[in-house]
Amino acid sequence: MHVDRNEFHPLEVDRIREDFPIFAGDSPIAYLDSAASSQTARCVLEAMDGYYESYRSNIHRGIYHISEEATAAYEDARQKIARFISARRASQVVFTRNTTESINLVAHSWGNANIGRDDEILLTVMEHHSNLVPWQLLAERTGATLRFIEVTDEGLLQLDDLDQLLTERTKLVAITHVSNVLGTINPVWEITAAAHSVGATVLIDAAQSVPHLPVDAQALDCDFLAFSGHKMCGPTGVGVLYGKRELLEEMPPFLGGGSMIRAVQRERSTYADVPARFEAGTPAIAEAIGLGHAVDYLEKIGLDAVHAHEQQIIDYAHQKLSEIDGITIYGPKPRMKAGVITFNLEGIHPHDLAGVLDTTGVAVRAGHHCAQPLMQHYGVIATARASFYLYNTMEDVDRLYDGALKAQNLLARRQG
Amino acid sequence: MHVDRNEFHPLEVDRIREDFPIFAGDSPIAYLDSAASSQTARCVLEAMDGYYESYRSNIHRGIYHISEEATAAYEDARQKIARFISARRASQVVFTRNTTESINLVAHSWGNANIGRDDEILLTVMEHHSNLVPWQLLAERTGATLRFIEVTDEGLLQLDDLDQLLTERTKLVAITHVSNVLGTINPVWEITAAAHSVGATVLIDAAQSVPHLPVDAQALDCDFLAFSGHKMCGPTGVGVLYGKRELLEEMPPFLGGGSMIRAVQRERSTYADVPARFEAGTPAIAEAIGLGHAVDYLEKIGLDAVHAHEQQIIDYAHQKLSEIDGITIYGPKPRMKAGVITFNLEGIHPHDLAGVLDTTGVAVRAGHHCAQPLMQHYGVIATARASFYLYNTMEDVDRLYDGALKAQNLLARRQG
Amino acid sequence: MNIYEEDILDHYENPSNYGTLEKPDISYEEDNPLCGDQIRMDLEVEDGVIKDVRFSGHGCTISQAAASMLTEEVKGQALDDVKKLSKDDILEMLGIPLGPVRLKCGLLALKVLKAGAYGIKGWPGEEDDEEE
Amino acid sequence: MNIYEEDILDHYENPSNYGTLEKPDISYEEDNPLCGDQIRMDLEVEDGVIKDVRFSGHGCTISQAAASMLTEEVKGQALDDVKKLSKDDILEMLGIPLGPVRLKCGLLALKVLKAGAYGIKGWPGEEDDEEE
Ligand SMILES: Cc1ncc(COP(=O)(O)O)c(C=O)c1O
Ligand SMILES: Cc1ncc(COP(=O)(O)O)c(C=O)c1O
Repeated sequence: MHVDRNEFHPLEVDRIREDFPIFAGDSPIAYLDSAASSQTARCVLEAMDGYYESYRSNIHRGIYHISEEATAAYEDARQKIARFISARRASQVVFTRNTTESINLVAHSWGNANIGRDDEILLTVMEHHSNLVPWQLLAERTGATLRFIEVTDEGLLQLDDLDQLLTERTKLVAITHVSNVLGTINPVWEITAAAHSVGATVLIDAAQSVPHLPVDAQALDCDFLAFSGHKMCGPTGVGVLYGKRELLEEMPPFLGGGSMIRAVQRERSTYADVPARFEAGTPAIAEAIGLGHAVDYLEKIGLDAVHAHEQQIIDYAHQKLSEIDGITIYGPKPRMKAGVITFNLEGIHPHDLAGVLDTTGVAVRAGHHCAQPLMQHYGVIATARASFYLYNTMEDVDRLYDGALKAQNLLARRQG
Repeated sequence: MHVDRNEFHPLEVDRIREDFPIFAGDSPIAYLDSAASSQTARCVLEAMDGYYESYRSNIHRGIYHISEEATAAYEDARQKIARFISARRASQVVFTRNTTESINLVAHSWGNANIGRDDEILLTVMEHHSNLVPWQLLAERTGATLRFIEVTDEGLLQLDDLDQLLTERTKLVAITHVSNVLGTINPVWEITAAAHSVGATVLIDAAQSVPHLPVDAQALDCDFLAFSGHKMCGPTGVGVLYGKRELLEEMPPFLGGGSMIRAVQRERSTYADVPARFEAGTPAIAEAIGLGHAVDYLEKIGLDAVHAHEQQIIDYAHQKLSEIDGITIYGPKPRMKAGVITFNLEGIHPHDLAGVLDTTGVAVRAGHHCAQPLMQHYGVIATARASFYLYNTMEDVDRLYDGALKAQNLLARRQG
Repeated sequence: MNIYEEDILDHYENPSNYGTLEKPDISYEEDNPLCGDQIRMDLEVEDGVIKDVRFSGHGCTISQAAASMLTEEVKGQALDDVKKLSKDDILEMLGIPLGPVRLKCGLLALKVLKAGAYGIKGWPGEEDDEEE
Repeated sequence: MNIYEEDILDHYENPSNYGTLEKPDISYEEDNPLCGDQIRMDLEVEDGVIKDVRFSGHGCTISQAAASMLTEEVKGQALDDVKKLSKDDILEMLGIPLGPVRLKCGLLALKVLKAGAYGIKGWPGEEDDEEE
């Protein structure tokens, strides 16, 4: 396909691909599963190897050189991430394992202290299980009630009745910024403002937004924001919880142990200031350092450019896949979403579709995408999902298209 | 120092040191802080880079090649670790971030379900904060009472009154296998047997034993066992909780989210079998794979040999450091402990001692070592600690000795 | 290593023993909630031997082909022999290696059959293969 | 880069203004629970100016030397100027770079002095340096 460079390539994708080891070699994979986990940039791996090879040590308490170096690198990563999401202070960034742990931390520490029997927690039907199950468990513990913003057939949030859903009983609104299934970019700023007007606290699941769009936590004015390193060119094993300072400072500890204390006696302890209070035990040191470098990398390229690139690809993918007979594409139009396309081919189980695509070197996800309530909404058990990132090309879309046709040839013979 | 190879070097330390990048170069660090965090073996780094460079993807649900490869490698690591600690089944190994999270998982999931107001939790005075604060928090939640096994002046557990401490109110005994401050190897088998005779559940904090001694979870008969990858030649960001099958299977979930569910509806969910039930969200995939390789590495060398090597070093360190005027060494005789030596020099703050040692390239820890109740027992606020591992040499001990003398020269002038 | 071998596709498109029995001696059904695959097995048993078998349900090629192949295999077998069938037997029938996700699809029919043979709750569970 | 410079050791061994004042206008004390370092500052203040100052306490060379140097610096200064002293001023006095752990030791005296100058609770806190 010949394309005008300026029109279709705001990113120099060829150069970017060189930063990701997996695309080296003659027949690179068409990796269309970045919404599950992205590739990791070479500079991130180098930063982690640098730690392991030359200043491997524990942090915080060490008085020798390499431990001071490790502590500085770990705290430096916190600063970078704070800047990346426009947090006011580095201490508002808590390192966790992943988005899931970040949300559970809030559900336990803030939730147990602030949610009671008569309170309501407002979610949406398009939440990932990680932003649903922790609230189910909190509701079980406290007797609170879960309520849901519905999803329209087009895959947008049904916000007409937001006013009825938000009452003075609403204590928490926990919503995803970008749906991992539909790609829908939700108007989280508006929802946050409305939630605040009834005094509710707002948590944004930013697992699919921080890697793909510019996200400014202060501008969004959300109270908590959660995301994962492994979806944003970083390593596995590290995630982030951002919180407003007043909230974090009032929150009781979640996990107890080393580093989160001020002073320990046999029967009771006093606790460290945030963020240390929420980072019990030896943290994921190499991983946090790696994530700091992932953030550097993304900042250098620019999240606006990343988003624009994904827009081009998703436009093209919609156009191309729509040509296929018997395809159902879920979710809104390209211009209203991020780089995700979820679909089904009539008469073909998504597992089989993914299996045939795999034989052609195309990696897509098939299943419920940890969003069973959304699947129930659409009346399906599973779908196939292709998701894109800064290193994907138009050719990847062509390979997806070709593989889908191959699957139809092979498997849809019963039809027709 | 000339030593008989067979007598003093059951390990081929020179060759082992080549497996750890940090010791390359002309003036390698005398790294005496492995009890805080060990160096990471090169083969572990290679295994992680291998994942990142050639099969980077999320696990469990992926139907394409590299995701299947990642899933297999992750589950393979679980098998290796199960074998390493002689667990009956791989499903008894839950991946966590570190020892601290493992213990907190038990305190929340098992603890909330099994501990009540009239119950007692028996700990020891030598516990690391990570095996103390989670129980303080549990006691706060439930009204249970903490009791303590005292420590003798020699640094051993005071077990004479164990019979009085263990009653039918004792629901949990949580003890460290090896003290991270004193090095004491506790008779956990005997304590476990006694605890079981009154029906108590037993958790062993194995953070300092699994890296250094052969540990057989079935033989110990403990109910839970917790340890960290970063202290055993592995990466940061991954730890392990081992549990008896019946216990794990009965335990309710701790963190909610993706991968730990069976089926999710809006209002409630059913949960996956163990170990998935306790691994919500995207796990530390690269790190678990790395830990599997760390276990391979340690098994190849043999934990018996590692322990014997540390015994030689610690013998020599005791002998050598005892020559220093004004030194106080805490803890039992070398033969009764693992490779840790904790001490103070009269009139010198441990921070300053560590600072001077650092100028000579010797890395030791100074502080309370996350064991304030033990510090209170000894009436000190901080100590210096040198801890040894398979890559340490007798020369490291000599450098420690020389550095300590230098600190005395420089700082103890007020004395004299 | 292509998992879409003709043999598997044939069984998928023209499954053997597809359907239900009118008066099964044993009937058991289960689904895989992750992908919605569903298998029901009906057995006619006489003197501990499987006289007739039918399967029904829906799902991906692997789960359906495995069910079809399995019914061919067990017809005429003693129920006790069915209890001994393992993961490896299924992989041999399918003739291809399966990744961890597809393995669950491939083993669903066996799981249902064994649960039926053992009388559902008496079955020690698939996980037991893991034991060392 | 040796942190055991003669200058620091001199202040450690022969600290300036060591002791307490009989009737201090301001007296404040704090410890670092991690290492047990402890500093008390006594100030005599007239018309907003520090007329006299003493420190007492114990700890490592860095915390004690920093306290000693700081008392030399602030004697005769306006209280409002003391409020403006920063981390960098301390590092300049000490003349050496400090790692994150020793930084806490080095800043303890300043923390105590500022808390005293602000009237303890009015102090915005040391962390505020971090603000962007
Ligand atoms: C005995 C003991 N328990 C628990 C821990 C906590 O380990 P981690 O920081 O890896 O959670 C440590 C490590 O310092 C330890 O030595
Ligand atoms: C919207 C959303 N929320 C939460 C998560 C959970 O992220 P993690 O598995 O890293 O905890 C994901 C990732 O799949 C996601 O897409």
